[in-house]
Amino acid sequence: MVTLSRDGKPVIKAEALVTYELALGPTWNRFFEGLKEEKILGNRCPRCRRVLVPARTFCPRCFVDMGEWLEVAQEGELVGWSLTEIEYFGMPTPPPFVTAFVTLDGADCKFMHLLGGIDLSGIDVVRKQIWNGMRVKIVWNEEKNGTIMDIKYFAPVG
Amino acid sequence: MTKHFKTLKHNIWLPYQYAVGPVFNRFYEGLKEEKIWANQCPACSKMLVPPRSFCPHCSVDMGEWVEAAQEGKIVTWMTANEPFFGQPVQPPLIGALIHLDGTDCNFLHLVGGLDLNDSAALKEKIKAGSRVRAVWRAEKKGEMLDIMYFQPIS
Amino acid sequence: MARAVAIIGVGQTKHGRRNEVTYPDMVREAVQAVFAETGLDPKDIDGIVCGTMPSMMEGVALTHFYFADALGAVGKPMMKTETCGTTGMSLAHTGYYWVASGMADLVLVVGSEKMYEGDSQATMSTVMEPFYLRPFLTGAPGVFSIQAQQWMARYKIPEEKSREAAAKISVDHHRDAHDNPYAHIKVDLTLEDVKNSRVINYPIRFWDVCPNSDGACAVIFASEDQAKKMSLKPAWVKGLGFCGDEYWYGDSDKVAWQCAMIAAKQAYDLAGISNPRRELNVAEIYNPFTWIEMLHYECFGFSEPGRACDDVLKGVFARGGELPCDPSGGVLCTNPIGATALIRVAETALQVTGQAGAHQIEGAKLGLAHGLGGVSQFNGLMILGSEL
Amino acid sequence: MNKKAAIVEAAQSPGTAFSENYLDQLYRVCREVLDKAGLKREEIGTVVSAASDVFHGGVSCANAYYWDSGAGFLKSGTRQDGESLLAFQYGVMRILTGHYDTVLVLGICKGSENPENDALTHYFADPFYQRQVGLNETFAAALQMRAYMTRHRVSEEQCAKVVVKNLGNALGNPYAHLRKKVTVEDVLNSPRVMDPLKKMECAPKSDGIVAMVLASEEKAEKLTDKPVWFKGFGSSMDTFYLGDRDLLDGQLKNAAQRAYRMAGINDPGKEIDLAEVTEPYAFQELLWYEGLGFCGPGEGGRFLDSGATQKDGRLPVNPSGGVLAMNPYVSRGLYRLAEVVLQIKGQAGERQVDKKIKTGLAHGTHGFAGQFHAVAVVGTD
Repeated sequence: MVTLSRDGKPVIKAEALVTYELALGPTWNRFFEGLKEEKILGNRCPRCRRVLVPARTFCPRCFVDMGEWLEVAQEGELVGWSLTEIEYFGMPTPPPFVTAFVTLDGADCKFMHLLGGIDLSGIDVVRKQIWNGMRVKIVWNEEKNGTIMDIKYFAPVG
Repeated sequence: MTKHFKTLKHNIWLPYQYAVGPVFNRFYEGLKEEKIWANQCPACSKMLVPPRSFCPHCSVDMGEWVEAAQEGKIVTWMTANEPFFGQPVQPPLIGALIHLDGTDCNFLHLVGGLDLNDSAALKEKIKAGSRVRAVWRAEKKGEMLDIMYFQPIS
Repeated sequence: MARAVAIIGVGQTKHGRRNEVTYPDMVREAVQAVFAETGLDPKDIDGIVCGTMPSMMEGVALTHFYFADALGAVGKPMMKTETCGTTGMSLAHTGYYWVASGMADLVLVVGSEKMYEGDSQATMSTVMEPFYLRPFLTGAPGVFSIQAQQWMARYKIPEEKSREAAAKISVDHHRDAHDNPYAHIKVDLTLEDVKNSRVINYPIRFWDVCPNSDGACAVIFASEDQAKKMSLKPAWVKGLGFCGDEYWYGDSDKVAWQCAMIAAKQAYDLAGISNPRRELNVAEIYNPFTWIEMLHYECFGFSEPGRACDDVLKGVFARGGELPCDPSGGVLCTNPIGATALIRVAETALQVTGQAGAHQIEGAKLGLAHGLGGVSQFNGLMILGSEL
Repeated sequence: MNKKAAIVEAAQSPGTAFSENYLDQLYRVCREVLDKAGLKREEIGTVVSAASDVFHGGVSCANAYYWDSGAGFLKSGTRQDGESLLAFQYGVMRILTGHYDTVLVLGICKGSENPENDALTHYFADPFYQRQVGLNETFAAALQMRAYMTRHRVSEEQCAKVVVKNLGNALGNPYAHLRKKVTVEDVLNSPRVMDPLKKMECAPKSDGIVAMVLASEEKAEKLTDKPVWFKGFGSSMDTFYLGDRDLLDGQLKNAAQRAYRMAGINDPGKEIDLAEVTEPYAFQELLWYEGLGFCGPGEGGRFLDSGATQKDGRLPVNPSGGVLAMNPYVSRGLYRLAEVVLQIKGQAGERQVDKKIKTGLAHGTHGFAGQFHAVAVVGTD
């Protein structure tokens, strides 16, 4: 049915909803099982020796199967962050929230999650509490479902 | 179907607002008044329905608007017997390409107004060349289904 | 190298909020514009390439079916290229290769987007897979704000200085857009306006961000024979490059950004460019965010690493500067995504053929066009020149 | 400029739902084809893939997501959306310019992760007219089949025989999704989902990742002693609205003529030794025989009856089982080509036809009732 847009032009409004179902495969499976036990699992490329987290099936650069699995530290350095305050349609995480980009100790790539345990009421408030280079550590949710949200967020250390 | 391996289900859920433009808008306004508008290509003279802003064959702007006949004949048809994503009405339903009198293309719509479970009657009435006529919904919304379906006429 | 290829004409729609026309009608506007410009018509064309953002953005899947009539593609060979934000550049590459390979002589390339029909932020979150990244990365501003912070941290760029430089870019581009008849956002801003505008994703503020636009762009690529036969001003393709990074945003260095540097090197090598800042006369950088434009100045060899802010503040990249960048106003003022990078190509073609009108960079002979896409993952370039 | 381009090797994954993560499976297929060709990832010049965002597990900008798995790290590359045979065309284009000596071509689709194909093809329809009437691909195909039966008197039995032939052929194809012996009665008695189409006449929804290494003449001769040469390519697009078209006289003729002209083929019925065509609906194989010039207009049914397209016939069509046996929606066109390549190389295993194949044809189609067609011709010289 035709309605009018904000600028007064005829439009048809519709919503599309389709469901997809993705195979986890053994690597994601093992990584998420690790989260249930409060472990962050990475693995090492036998060729370039980099430790990647989350764990991978293959190294994107060397294009060989990854080798040894290991648990990486639950602490690291904040290298980037972003405060989101504006909500948009179908957003998976309700704002406000801070996205944290963290190099976990012992890993050769950066890991992404939320940053919590701080006052989120506005950018000026947030900026006083966090800065790149600060130490952060993982805080776990009590209830685990074997998903990325088993990690509650990163919180500032100390 | 349940799978024998672990999966993650997720939804893609998105909103749209499709700009209708003047041509479809006028066509929809016509439907509200029980009119089926067509328009004519000034180059190849083809009468197209629904009307277009330009001719798909000649790439030129369309010309004169004309009200198309509400009667025509079935060119080809299919019967959907089971529910499907995006179904316009509950199946069973008959979808058809209908050649409206005086136009130069086929119009995609539904055929109805007869017992869809009576296969003998269907075989008798629904054929290539069967004459059909538009049947209108009482309450118009300015959309394709303002025409409920095309009904066979004897 | 391959057969010589030229751009012999470009057409754009007016970009902005285009709720008054259907999507195919808007696409046709660009197609008609390029035919009017070149005097060609659909029957002259050997092949058509089109592309947009993902179907999720359009609300119509595989839009080339839907646009076939509007493109004049009935009975013609077609290709459909899509690579996310780089779509427009990848479209140009497809058009180039189709002609350069000898498989076609005249190829029509069309990129389009109607962003007011979908929800761009919600669509962008579908670019992230649902296992890991989707809950955290909020569309493009989130991704780019993190990249900008890393850049400032790496080179110890004082925040105030980068803020000042980014604001100058915004003010300059928004002013330049007044001279571009097709641009979407044309406003007069002061540095203070930019610096005091609402924070979107720190440090990125409202006036550091590109708009959503509706619009389409069409370009015709021609073989050397065809280009010389017509009395048009050809912009010759001198070089092109494309490079992609890992999908996983945390895996690669986004500051000394290899995929941007390699893509540029591919293009420079083909074009025989050794000192881009001196040899290029104009560049259309894909700049959806002010900071990202500066990062590219460094990756493309326009500025020393960590020195882009200084160069911006000195006016090196402004109109009248040493290497004017985005005299059209760039992505910052006009962003119909599927067309955006193709508009960079079209604008560069106009510049090197002296047809850019009020925003012409005088004497421009060699120009660079750029596209950026993926989860800050792809860089594509095309170098155009006035001489074969 | 390179004068010629060849397919060096091909690899594929099976059509049944695989339990591995899609990215990992893609990596395995790429690894396999690179190992077969004896190439390291670093040695590949560029990557041209085919995938479609809606048929891609709900992760849009598909090429961004699978870039690493597709061997793309720090490489030049691009993506074709829709018909995967276009990725082959584009790979060849990149080689002919001389910019690259090797190209990795990928066709990617994991159907088991997607909703029903027709939930997605419904979104091909415009929101103003055809979508409101409920159009999807099967709906359109059913209209086309009825027109075919009406105008050319093609019988339901003839259409069913395509299923019998193709699923029978699939018994010899370890990659096929559906592999079973069926009779004409089985097909005719299967539910009439969208009459006149029976359920067994509609292709399934399959997984399928296919990879190929293309190379320039000089490079190909180093990498393999059985290069399969590119000979011709053509495609053609039809009008959008179903009612504007003659559903039985579409654009396949145009696409095929373009490919034949490039390949120097004058009499396709005689010069093509084997074809793999995209027949998501059984009757379409018959209609495509006509469009490809294997027989005259309206003769598709009789051509099948003649036995010419059986595995041991004069012009075997779909000895792999075709799309009816395996339908990874996006990559199905490139699968057709991979199967032709295996046949030409004599590496098709149990499904290998019992004659020498010099020239083979692969066909792909997308859109309602074949709105778009692409045809590739490859061969031994």
